[in-house]
Amino acid sequence: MNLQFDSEHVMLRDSAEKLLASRFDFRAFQKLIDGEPGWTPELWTIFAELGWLGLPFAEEDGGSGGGATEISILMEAFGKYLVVEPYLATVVLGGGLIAALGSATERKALLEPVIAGRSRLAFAHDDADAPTTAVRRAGGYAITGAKKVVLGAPMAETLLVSARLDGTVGVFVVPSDAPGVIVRPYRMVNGERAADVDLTGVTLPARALLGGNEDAGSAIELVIHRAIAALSADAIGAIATMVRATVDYAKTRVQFGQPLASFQALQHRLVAMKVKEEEARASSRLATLALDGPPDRRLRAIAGAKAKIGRCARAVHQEAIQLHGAIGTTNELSLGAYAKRLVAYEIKFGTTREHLARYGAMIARPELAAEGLLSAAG
Amino acid sequence: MNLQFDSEHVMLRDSAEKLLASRFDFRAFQKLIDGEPGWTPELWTIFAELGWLGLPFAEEDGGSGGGATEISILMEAFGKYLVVEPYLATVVLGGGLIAALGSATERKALLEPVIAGRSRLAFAHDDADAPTTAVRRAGGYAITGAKKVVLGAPMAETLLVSARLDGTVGVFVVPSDAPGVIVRPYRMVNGERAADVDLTGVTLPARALLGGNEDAGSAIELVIHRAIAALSADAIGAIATMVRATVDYAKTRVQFGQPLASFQALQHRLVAMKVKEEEARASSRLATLALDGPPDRRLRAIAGAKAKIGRCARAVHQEAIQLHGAIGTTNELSLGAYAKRLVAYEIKFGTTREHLARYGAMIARPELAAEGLLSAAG
Amino acid sequence: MDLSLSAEDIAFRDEVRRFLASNVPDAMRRAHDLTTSFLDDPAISIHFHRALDRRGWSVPHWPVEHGGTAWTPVQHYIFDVECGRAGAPVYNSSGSHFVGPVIMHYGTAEQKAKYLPRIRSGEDHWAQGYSEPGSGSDLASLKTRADSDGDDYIVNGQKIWTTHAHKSNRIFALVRTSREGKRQAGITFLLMDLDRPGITVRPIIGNGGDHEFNEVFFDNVRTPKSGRVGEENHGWEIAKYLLEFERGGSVIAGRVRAQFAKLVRMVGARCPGDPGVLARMAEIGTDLDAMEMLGLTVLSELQTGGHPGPISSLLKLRWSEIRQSICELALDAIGDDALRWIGERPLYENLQLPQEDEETLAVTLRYLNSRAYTIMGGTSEIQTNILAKTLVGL
Amino acid sequence: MDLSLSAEDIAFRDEVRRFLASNVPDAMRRAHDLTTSFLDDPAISIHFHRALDRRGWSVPHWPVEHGGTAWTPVQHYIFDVECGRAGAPVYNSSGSHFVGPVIMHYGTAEQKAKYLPRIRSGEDHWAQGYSEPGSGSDLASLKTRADSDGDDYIVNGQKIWTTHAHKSNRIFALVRTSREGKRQAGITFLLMDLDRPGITVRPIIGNGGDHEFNEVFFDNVRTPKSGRVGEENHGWEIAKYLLEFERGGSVIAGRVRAQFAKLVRMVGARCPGDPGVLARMAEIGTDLDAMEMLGLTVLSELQTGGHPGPISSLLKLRWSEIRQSICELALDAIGDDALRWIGERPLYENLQLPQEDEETLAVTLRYLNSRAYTIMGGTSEIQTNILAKTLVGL
Repeated sequence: MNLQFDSEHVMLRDSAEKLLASRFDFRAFQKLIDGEPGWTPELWTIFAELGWLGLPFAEEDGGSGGGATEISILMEAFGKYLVVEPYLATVVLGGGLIAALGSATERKALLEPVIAGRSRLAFAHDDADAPTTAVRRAGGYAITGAKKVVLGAPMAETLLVSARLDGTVGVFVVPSDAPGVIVRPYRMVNGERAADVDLTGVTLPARALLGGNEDAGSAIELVIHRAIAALSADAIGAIATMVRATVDYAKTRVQFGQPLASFQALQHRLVAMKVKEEEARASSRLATLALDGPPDRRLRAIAGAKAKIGRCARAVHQEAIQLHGAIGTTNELSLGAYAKRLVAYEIKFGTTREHLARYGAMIARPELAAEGLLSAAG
Repeated sequence: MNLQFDSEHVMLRDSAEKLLASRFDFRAFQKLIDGEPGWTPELWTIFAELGWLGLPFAEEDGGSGGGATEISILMEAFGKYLVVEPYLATVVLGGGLIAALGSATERKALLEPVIAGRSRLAFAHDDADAPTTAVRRAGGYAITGAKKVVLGAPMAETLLVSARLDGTVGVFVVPSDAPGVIVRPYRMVNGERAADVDLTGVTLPARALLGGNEDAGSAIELVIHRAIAALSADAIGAIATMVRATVDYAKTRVQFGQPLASFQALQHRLVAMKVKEEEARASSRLATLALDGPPDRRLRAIAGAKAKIGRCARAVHQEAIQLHGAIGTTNELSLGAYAKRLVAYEIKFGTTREHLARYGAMIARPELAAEGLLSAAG
Repeated sequence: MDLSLSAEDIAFRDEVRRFLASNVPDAMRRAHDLTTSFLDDPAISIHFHRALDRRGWSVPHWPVEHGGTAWTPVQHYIFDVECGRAGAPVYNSSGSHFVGPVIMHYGTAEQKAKYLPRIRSGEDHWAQGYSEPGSGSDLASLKTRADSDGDDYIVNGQKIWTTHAHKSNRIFALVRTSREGKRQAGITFLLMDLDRPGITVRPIIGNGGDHEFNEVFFDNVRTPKSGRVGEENHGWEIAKYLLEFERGGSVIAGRVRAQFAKLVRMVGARCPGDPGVLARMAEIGTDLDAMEMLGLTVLSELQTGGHPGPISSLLKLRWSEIRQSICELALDAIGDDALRWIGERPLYENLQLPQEDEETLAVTLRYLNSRAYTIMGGTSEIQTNILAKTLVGL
Repeated sequence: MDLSLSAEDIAFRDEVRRFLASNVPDAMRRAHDLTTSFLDDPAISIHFHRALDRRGWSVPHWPVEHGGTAWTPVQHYIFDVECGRAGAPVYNSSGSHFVGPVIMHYGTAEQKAKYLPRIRSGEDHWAQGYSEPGSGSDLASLKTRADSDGDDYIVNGQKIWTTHAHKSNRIFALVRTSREGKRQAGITFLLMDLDRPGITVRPIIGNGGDHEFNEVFFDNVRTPKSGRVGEENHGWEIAKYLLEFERGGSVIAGRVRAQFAKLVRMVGARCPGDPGVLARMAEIGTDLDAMEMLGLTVLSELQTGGHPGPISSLLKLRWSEIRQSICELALDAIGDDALRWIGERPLYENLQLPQEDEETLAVTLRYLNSRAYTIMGGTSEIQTNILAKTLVGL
């Protein structure tokens, strides 16, 4: 058992802090998300130069073999500095699927441009209604369906589309400009971009099925769990920033001749916020470290973290606004942008309530409820 | 619309206050509930002399024709002074059933000794498991079943037993010492006495069926609603007492050189308690006044009040103890007795959660959700 | 005691319903339903205001001689419930509820003659110039100064959180006319036209994208002393008089109930089987019932000439929380549709979708806007401090 | 980073499990399960304490020379988890965790020789004489006085909330030996035998019917100065040193998890289909996971010689709340069975029912007892005040 950063973790955290802090400008952020394309290609190039786009990939695939902890360090910084570039969509989801399912050749071919920052990926998974299906054709497949909330799709050259094959599910590599693909982009509450994607009889060659794998269900689940853990770290960055901003505001804002921070009723509420930050951070750490553990512990940790952090995020963003008073309800401060980022966190990849129900179903098994967090299996 | 006490209400409240305040002694209360019989027959006689035991009954039945508001005034005083005598069981439930279902003769015969204080009633309604059934026999019935949580049964000479007759339900008048009746008394968390009642082939004459009424279902529901409204007023008495006690304690208890009441964090929590008292009181009033309204509004008001007051009761008793500190967790003060009274309130006649679900089912109908509290029907 | 409406009350209710049926057209109702800010757009509400004025109902709580009705408290309650049920627009009450009563109580004959009719008719839109960047909850610390210059004041300073200043033609403000003695002692209550040279209005955009609030800058603004209400340096008393109205607000049970009924419909359509949402919805319903009952208790006292007392702070505190909880649960009810952001305003002009989809798109924006309910008009913390004294007696 | 147990850890865990399997008989486990107060009855726990002593595990956190183990923080954690899982009794830690470390740190050679072995063996039971009727959270205001008389002190005054004083033979107390200077400056840390003439113990019965606490009256009690720890009037420093232990407490994740697992079984048996209870149970589970993770983070720092810092107050604050929430949800899970009251104590002697029925009868009593968790050992309000300074930096 070891829960402390090593020197490389610290280096990564510091370099991310250094880059993003120096570039952070809330007015520029507002312009960015209010306009098009809604992200900064130049920043993406810097991500590539720093090796962040290859962070989790194996060295033989051109990556640096980083793990979930390294990803969580970057994501927390992204949450802290309101990064809206499609890192989660491209590296964690898209790249994660390719790394998990792709053949050596596919990994080489598909990851190289991603790592170099030349192309972006998006994972089209959630069906708007009826399941998306892939029908076998002479020499390939035809895919039909409607996907919703495809993160990063507007800026992705390549879509990874999950589709039913008979009983199982496969992941298909689909150019976003392929005939029959319609990408309907929109802006999300936190400023990020997503899209609904319609696929109508999209014809694909046989090699479009990633890894030729017709049963990618468990790989998809694991990648989504990795995305939830990563996104949770992002939420921690936002939560911690809101707590710090509120504490600083309370120390400087003077009413009735004293700083707000001198009023005991507010002190106790600031403590409650900070406690939630600490608990949320611990849950996020748990989720990150459970990714490489046994599946049932992993599901318990992921669902539990999403539920717990979602609850903390709700309470923290509401209290932060309330304790700031009127100014906290406006775009004058960045506070609201963090609140909206946390609102989006609560909804992505299943709401707080949905994950709470999943977690509840797990721990309804007393033997699992009785299990501590440390386990034999690494 | 009129929501103010008239002079008779005020007189009733004052006389109840006068009697009960003068007799209240917490040490004596503890002895009373720790010993047998667990109630004070002498006090019961005084209730009779004051006319309280006949309060809700028609004048031709020897009562004084009081309504739900009068009952709620008495019950609030009972909650305030920890009265454990079986008023609810005898007058509201038992007497209420007789008044609603009984023939003129039965009302005369059964209510007279109740109003005079000579005998007590209990309503055996909740089935422990399988429904209690009444089988027709030559010249009468045989009743078999197991009833649970029969309030006031240990001190009741007469049981009113609900039992299935084919598809419908009837209420039977059963002497508690009738052959085949076993009363298993126990003490409840709030000090009151209840019993489980087993009925094994209890043979009854035909006239034992109250009012000869074979379809008493709606009468039973109304009487239970009256009991819930009355019990809610009792809860208000306990809630208000806990709030007052906590405010007084905070004003007098000195720590760090100042009274607790001077700490803003505690002030805000005291306000939250007082606000809950006000809301609970309003819900109780609503439930009381809805008893004579249309059935769906009545159900909504009763279920809503039980849910709302239950939630307030939980929060208030917990905060009252917490703000008192260690002394609040002990029998040294009466505070704990009120907490236990409120715990019992939350459970009797359906838990807070059960009533919340009932209320939810009602207001899930948008037309009902949209309806204000004032209505044409009286 | 009873909760029943008299025959006269019922007749009145039906009269109100008939009026609303013919004066709240579908387009107006849709605009109201798609408004995510606290107040409706005057471009919409003015038509309703004028209809009310024609009917003599635009300032029902005013004395009859000023164009008010002689309604009983219960009639006011019925009117409010029916307006909510009909989805009638909510218009800025700074004129009818705040400065109007102040002018009636403290104003000169000239001021009454000049301003009251234009409030009643909806011709004037008033903004409230109270808060300043450094003076929020601690209002008495305000710094905007008005220096005497003959028959005029020269006003310099800055106000903030002035609701709809960008859609108003007049403003009533608290200004400092003296720096001597207690902070409260040097404050004057002043009426001004917003088109005066030297006045600049800067928008403040809310987290939900709504433009409700503004900063108003005063740079050597010359305004006649005839706009002063009451004596110089006696404005604080007037401010407190006005705050009573702001805190108590009108009986808003009807509005909240209408909002709640919309939530019930939305939940029924979007997640009818979600036990968590249903349980929370029921809790909110019981809160609403309790608060409506408390409001009716106040009404009953008013009917017999009683005084609401500290309850008004309690009503502000809890009604704002209940409205927030309704907006919050709606957010929880619509799943990942809540992720979508619509930047353009007003929604009623920028959307053309089926009604249910339109209302879904408004949910997140309204949730974000609703966080201001417990802050504007006296924060919950201030209400709680007041209640500690008045209700709990600490 | 990882959450995995090493091979040595696993071997140790299995060793602990074997020990517990043979030293926690069913009757002992049942007594523990039916104990509604915080601590088990010494009549039960003493047998477990002696078994631990025989094994050399009764004071595992002590230095080896005093009979402690050289366990790693993770081994302590494992031991705690396994004790919880096995339903081992919880015994009064006033000796092993409070006065023991104090004597080791501040005591004389004689005091160490006299007291430490008897704590280790379970021969001595210690009570804590800190709080007084007028001095709860504000400890420094204590009034119980010890006046010098040759080689003795004469002690007069009153202590309150002395856990298990009625089952202890010794008491460590803070007494006032001077009324000069700062309140803190006149306090002395004193060890006494409870069988001294002039000492009276009066029981205080909790709302749940448990007898955990007592008042202890000192009426001209003569006790030797040899019982004084540290210098006269220097007791406050010792008290603060000790409070660190009280607040941090031992790692109790294992105990709470065992309690939670019992709740899960009870809910599964009593209301498996109740969505409200299931959702709340899940929330508590996620709280528990987060706190266990926080505790492990502290362990990880301790392993590398770090210091937990302000987290100890956070742990006390949240663990006590989580334990309460478990007791509270159990109350909600059993419906009207929660109405039944059992006056007789101890339950394990007065009940003879099927296991499930016995545990049901304990629920309401335990709920009532649990309200003290956030008060005893430093109220949540005091922890929050501390956290405002240490964690938030206000």
